[in-house]
Amino acid sequence: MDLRVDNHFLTVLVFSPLIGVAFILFINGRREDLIRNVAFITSLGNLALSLAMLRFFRLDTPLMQFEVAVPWIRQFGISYHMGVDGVSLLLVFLTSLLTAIGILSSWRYITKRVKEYMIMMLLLETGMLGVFVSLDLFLFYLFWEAMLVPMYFLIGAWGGERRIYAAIKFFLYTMTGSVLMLVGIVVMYFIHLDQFGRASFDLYDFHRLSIPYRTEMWLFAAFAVAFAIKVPLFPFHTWLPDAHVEAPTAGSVILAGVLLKMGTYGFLRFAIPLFPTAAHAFAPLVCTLAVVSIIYGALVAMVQPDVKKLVAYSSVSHLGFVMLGLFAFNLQGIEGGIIQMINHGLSTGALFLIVGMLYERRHTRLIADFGGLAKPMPAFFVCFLIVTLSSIGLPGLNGFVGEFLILLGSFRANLYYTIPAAAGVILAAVYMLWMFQRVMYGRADRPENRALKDLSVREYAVLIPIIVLIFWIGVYSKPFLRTMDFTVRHLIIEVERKRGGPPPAMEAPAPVELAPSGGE
Amino acid sequence: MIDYAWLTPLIPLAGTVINGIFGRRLPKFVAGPLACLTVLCSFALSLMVFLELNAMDEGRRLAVRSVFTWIESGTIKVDFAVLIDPLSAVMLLIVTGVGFLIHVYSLGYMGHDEGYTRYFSYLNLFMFSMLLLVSAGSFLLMFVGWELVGLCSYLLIGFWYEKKSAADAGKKAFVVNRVGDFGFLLGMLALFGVFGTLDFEKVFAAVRHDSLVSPWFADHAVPVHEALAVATPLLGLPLITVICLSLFLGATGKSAQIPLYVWLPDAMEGPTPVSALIHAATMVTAGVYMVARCGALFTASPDAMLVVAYVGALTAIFAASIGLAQNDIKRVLAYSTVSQLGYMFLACGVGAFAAGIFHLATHAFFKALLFMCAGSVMHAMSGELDMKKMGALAKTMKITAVTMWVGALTIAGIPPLSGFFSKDEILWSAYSAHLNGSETGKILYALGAAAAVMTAFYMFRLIFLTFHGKSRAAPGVHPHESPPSMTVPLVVLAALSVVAGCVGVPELLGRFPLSRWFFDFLAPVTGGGHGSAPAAHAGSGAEGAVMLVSVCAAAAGILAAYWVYNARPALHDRIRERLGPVHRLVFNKYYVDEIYTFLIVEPGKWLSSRLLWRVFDAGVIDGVVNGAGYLAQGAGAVLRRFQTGVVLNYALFFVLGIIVMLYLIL
Amino acid sequence: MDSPVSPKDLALIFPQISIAVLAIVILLVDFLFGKREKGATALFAFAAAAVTGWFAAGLWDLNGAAFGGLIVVDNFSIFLCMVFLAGCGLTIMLSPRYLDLENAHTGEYYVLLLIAALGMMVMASAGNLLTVFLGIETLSIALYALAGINRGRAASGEAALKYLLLGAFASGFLLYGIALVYGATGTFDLAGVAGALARGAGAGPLLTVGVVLLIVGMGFKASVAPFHFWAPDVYQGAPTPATAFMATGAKAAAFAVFFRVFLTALPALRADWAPVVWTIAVVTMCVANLTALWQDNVKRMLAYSSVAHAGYLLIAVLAGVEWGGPSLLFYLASYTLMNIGAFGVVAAMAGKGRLNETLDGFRGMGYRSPFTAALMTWFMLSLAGIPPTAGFVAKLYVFAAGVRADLVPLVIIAVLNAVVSVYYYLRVVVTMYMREPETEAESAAGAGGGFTGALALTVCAAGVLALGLFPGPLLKIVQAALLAAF
Amino acid sequence: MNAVGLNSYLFLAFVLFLVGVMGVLTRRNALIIFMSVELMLNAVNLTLVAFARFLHSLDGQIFVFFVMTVAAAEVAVGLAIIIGIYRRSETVNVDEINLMKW
Amino acid sequence: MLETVAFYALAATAVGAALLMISRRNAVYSAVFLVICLCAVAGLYVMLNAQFLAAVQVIVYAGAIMVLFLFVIMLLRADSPAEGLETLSFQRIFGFVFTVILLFQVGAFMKTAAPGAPAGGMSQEALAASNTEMVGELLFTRYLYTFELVSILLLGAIVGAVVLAKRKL
Repeated sequence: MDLRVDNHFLTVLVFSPLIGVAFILFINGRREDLIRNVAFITSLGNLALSLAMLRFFRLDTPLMQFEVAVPWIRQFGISYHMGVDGVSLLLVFLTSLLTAIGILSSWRYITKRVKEYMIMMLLLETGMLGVFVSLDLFLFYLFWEAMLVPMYFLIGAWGGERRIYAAIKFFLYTMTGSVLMLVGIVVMYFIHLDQFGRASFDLYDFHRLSIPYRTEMWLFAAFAVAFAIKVPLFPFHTWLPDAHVEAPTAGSVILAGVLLKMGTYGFLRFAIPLFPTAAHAFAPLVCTLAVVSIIYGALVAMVQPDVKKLVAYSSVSHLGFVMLGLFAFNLQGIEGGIIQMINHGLSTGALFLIVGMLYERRHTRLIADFGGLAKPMPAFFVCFLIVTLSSIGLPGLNGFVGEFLILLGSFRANLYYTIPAAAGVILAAVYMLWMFQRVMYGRADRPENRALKDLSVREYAVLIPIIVLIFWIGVYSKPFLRTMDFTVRHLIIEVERKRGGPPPAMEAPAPVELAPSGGE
Repeated sequence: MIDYAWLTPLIPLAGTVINGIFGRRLPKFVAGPLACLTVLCSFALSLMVFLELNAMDEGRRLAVRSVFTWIESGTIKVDFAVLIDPLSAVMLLIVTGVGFLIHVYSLGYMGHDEGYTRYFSYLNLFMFSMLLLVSAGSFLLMFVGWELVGLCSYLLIGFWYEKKSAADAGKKAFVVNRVGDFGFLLGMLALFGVFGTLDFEKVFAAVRHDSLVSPWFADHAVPVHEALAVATPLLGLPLITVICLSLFLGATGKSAQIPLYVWLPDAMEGPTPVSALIHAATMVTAGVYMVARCGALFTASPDAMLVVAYVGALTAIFAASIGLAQNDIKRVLAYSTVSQLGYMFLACGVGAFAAGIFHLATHAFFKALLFMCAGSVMHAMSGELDMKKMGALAKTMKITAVTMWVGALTIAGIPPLSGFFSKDEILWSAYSAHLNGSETGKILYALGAAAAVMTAFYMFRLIFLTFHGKSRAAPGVHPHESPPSMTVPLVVLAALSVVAGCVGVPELLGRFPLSRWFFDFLAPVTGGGHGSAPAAHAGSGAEGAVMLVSVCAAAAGILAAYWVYNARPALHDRIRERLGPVHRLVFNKYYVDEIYTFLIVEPGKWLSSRLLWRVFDAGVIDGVVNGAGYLAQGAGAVLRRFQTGVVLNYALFFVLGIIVMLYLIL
Repeated sequence: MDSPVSPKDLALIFPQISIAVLAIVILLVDFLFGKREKGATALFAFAAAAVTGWFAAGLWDLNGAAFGGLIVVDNFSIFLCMVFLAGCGLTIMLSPRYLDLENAHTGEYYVLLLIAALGMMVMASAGNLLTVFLGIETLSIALYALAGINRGRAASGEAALKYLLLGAFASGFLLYGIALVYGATGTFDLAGVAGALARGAGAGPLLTVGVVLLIVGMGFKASVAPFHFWAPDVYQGAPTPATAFMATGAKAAAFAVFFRVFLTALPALRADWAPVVWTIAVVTMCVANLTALWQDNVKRMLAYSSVAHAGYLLIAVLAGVEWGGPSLLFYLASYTLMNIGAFGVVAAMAGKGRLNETLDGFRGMGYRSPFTAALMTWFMLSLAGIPPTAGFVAKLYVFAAGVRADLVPLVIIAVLNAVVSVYYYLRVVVTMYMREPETEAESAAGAGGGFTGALALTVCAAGVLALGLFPGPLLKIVQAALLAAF
Repeated sequence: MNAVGLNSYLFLAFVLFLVGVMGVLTRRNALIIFMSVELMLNAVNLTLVAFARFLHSLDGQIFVFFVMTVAAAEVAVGLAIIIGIYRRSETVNVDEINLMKW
Repeated sequence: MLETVAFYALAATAVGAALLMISRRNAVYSAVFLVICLCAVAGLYVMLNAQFLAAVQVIVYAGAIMVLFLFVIMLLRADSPAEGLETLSFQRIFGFVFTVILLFQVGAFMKTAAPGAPAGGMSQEALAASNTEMVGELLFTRYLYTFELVSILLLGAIVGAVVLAKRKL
């Protein structure tokens, strides 16, 4: 590929947390507040960079922006190639936002080993950002795997009772999937080497490959398993409840808010465009699993006694929607999927924050230990309610926009998946409201519940940005959808072209024009 | 003013935001009146919109005003747009009008509640949602309002959240509504699939003009009627029927029809003004409004219409029969609401959309009135709901008693109160309808008439038990009349209940200015003024007979109630004993809740908890995952035993290795 | 007859001469230093390794055979010499503190290390089965002694005995294999063997048996299953720095020989030996990784890990010259850095009279000695093959080579094994960061390693990072090395 | 040329080798095991010499010379180790030397 | 004829001594039988025109090395028959079985295999005539490198043996 070095904006964006790490390394571990401040300021700086990226992102092109491409390991044709397009833009922003929020939320929650904790948070941020902007498969894989380590530490060192079990399960499970993907990447590398006589791990180059059908199926399977585990798609989901329950609040927030999106992002960025034929061939299976995830996750979430576990299973359900949208292979489905990724990051992230706030106050997460919190904590009640409703997919809040577009897209692709998926909407209301009711409503029988403090200023600061976004996306989603419009269109066209199928049915069904004489 | 119609919903929203954010810091005398004021503004605005619309030419009474684009993705573009036409103008008026009165009433009723501001912010939010629902310019935006009213319902039913029954009822309402919304959502998806748009006027225009559309299943453009006639897989029904039934499922959820009515009686856990506003006058009628709004679609599917009509008629009689045996004053009214909503659907089902809306309007007045009277009674009785513990309240609560009498007479259908006209319009439409042969209409009519008898009976049972006879109040309860903020709305509503009928008087009873105004005004939307059409061919004799039967039915019901509950108070115990199992069945609401619990809720819980979670998820799936780990560990445990520490054993394995290798290679 | 030695021959073996002579010099110089001053000997030994490395580097691109083909000095062997010497130097840096604590600090230790390094260098550049044999034996004898040098501990003697008995046993098989190959082809010369086979001479069951026995003999040194049983016991019993050298240098040398013998002398028989090696690779990976899951002794766990890595390395051997060769070299270089680092941390754990090799000693170390713990974590991640470490690039390269050679099933088995291995590597990390010490002794388990030790660990860690992020230069070197050599 | 063919020598050497192997596998005295290893080496030497004879090459004999030397060196180190072990644990039975296992 | 007789005699001696070596309970006897075996093999070396090696075998191997063995056996008092059979029975059974399997797996080839083409280029007679001389010459010309290498190897062995066996460091 021709190597263009547009600018190193993304380099700065991705690696800026490391600056904070460097500072923190030289701070005495006992000066905890200083460490917290440095970490938070670093993450805010990163957030500012993300906002700048949003500001300067051009909406009129499907191409990568802020692209940087520098040869890195020439022997393998590996380049340091990053870029942002409509698919990854919002995810990058979400990552920056949730990390900053996560750090803020850990202010009082984490009292042990603050230094190590903050270092891990910032390392994690770099890893996650890297995943979303990498355009070289080697680079991508590097971030993809490296990011596991800080997450592993966050769960394992600052988690709950069974944290070690959860951490290792998380690590091993996700790694099992990704090593198979690595083999897939290597196979593609050699296919490219044979077809073009040139070594490359570059995504652009891989797009040009012509892969034999059988190989393509295998490759897709290798990628898909890696991503499906991360998503997690039923039946690869069992690491998730464990990891979520044991992780510290910020860990859960980021796990749910960002890490799971890597799976769906991977499908969208790699698995589908690189192997369109296979993706279509596998679509029935993937969609079935997605629908099963939706229903199954909801049903199992319903009966969880532990709030965090409930939210974890609800993630399975929500991510099922995302997958359904992506595998509709049409504009609404995919855009809905992306928006739903963001939505899930916001609402589930906020739910975990809320559970964390409860845990900080009561040191329990069992639903049965709560009840009647609405009275002592009215502001908390409002926030919790909004977030719950967003998770349920109430129109006017963000969740609905995503779910509706997904259902719309999926309906056009295959309505048999849509009907049970839409039924999942009912179940979402059941389990979330039931939980909400048991936690917030009723009489505060326990004296410790009666004496709970309402939100502190810091907790407001944590929740309000998310709530603002929840409303914003819910009420006026157009600006968000517009960021991805060109990219997704382009992606669909490319996929269809590579499949050699009919020209993309982007414009069907045509909107009905009002008959000139009618109606008025 | 139509250009500013979109402000109608937003003004109460502002009230919500102010009360919601600053609520705890605002003094009570600001928060409540502020909420009322916002609704009053909306009412004024609605009135101006209505007048402006009324002033337009009959054919041009349609305006769509888009504010901003909400969602845009490919071909789907949904604007935040309001649609102003006669139907929505009427609805706006009803909602804001009744809403305002109930807000005022609440000032008194909720005066001492500690959740005062929270209450008003919810109530304002409800006004916003309901106004959004009725003024929305597209299915999707309507769906937004649709869901939001459900939310408000959830919040307000569970307003006294410390009561478990209240919280449960709220959740039940929301979930059952969601089941309906599922249908609405599917219908909407299918509509988009066919029409490529969700804007009301575009969809209906396409249906009306039979335009070319390219539905998702066809690869070329086809006329609408062909597209809608396509048989759906699995069901085999024409697409339009499936769409209409899906939408209707949504309506049954919101408007508490069979099979999804179960949430409404429980919803009485909420404050009484809420019951009046949401669960009687406005929200529950959203389903009727939706069916009427989609009249163009429904008329295209006779099968769906038939279903609507039957569901309506059956609900009417079914709910009325339950109402006969309830002792909880609000529950009686709740079942009455379900029953009356059934009438409205019956009207829609027979094509008399305008009649349905007419009944909707009168019902809004008299049912709100009845609820608020009940609230006044409760207020007086320190929250007592059981009619068995009331009696003789007419002495102490004059205004309440009188207004409630008016309401009861109205709902019973005594001319010339409004209820008589609206109910009669429906019954006559049913009687004269030609659905699938004329017998169907007669059956529907019979069901409706029977329900009318029951209505009169249970209403007057309520009146006699509450206001007359001997006082059975618990000691220490001192009934007293309510404050003016509560009684004034009662009087206003009573007046409206009395006079509202005059805009929809059957031609049989004469013509005078505005006598058919309601039907004429709605005709452009509901299609050709169905309400009056049958008169032309069925003959006035039959219409007169129907009318007479109605009046007789009402009178019979009232007299029976008087006989049993006032004249011979001992009689009803004997009747109850005589009826035995039947009474128990009715008293227990046909055990429908129990059946649902037994068939759906419990198996669902069991399935999720025992089977899916503990057995399948933890056992099978995670078992496989952890099993892989254990397998590895187990294998390791076995393998490490080979490492005995004795060097000779190592040599043995060494030689064994060589033997195997030689075996492999030779 | 001409002079048997030409100047060129001498030039080519100059590093060997250098290290041998310096070893003797150190043996003599050692007498000058008292029992507590052996650090000075260490310094000399380090200098010897460094100087030799410098000489070896000078031979880059000379690519010639010496002594009638007994010795082949090409970039392949020079690269490996550098790896051995680096390993040797790092081991020397790790040693003084450990040996002082264990009361086993003698000058002979360093001499033996240097002689072992010489043996490795001979192995790497052996062009003849005789030199192969002598190289292996030079290495082995030095290692037998090194394993048993900590006479204060019974385990050390036991390690030496086990190593010796099995080593001699394996030598017998190796020799028998060499004899059969000689019988079939009439020569010990690797190129000669290849030539004879190319002419179609000698192929037959005897030769096949000979090849199997060669695999056995060299597999023993490389510690592949089922000839690996010695490794855990010996690694555990030997003084930790010596173990580090055994696990890295000796293994690297064994693979150098393996690679050279099988790909220079016996490529013609690939169809015969490839399935066997394939099977061995699978068995090695699985057995080692699964057994390692249970190890509570970190050193022993690392021993199993090194066996597992031998399994991965066999993929490189199977993959052939073009891709397998460079990946092998790269892997060996990375592996040397990370494994010496890991063993170095274990060595650094030792306290007076306590080795603290078990996991219990690592409890809470992440907060007690954060620097060492961080390094250990880093090495564990690298051994597990998590980016951005050298271990990741190395594994990727080897697996890529495997894919290139159509060994995809084998590669998949390998990557799954790598996942299993993550479990036990992370166990160390878990213990260091996520478990609190339970006894006094555990919380006192120190981690220092002394100045040189810490320096060595830092160098290893930096190397692991550098190779992980910027492997380019080294990749260039290893690819060039193979181009010139084969 | 020769009354006794190469194969006789080879087979004899092989048998001797196997006797050595059997010695290693069945004895527990470290010294005897060690002697058995010497026997194996000796068998290899015989093979080499036989091949050298029939290949008309001296390389085999040279190799044997080195094998002998190496064997001597191994014996030196090995006996030193065995002595060390014996000093500590008073045994030369290898099955009693199993501190490290699993 | 004579050669055949000699071969079988020496072969029988060698194998017999070897079997006795591995089966004696007393290590001293084993050592003695090993010496006999080594001498018999030395005889075979002579028959194979390797006189030099035969001499080395007798002098160095049977002489020096085995004496060292005997010395150590005496030193460690390892001559006492301390071995019990039962503790290692499974090891013995398998050891025996495996050896027999190996015999059958490979033995057959030993009887049929043929060496590669003669590579030395020297006649047997020439080799036989001055074996010692030629071996010596090769050692110091072609194999000079290995010869020197072995000296380092021996140095290592000496250093190792000293370090391991010295009573005090």
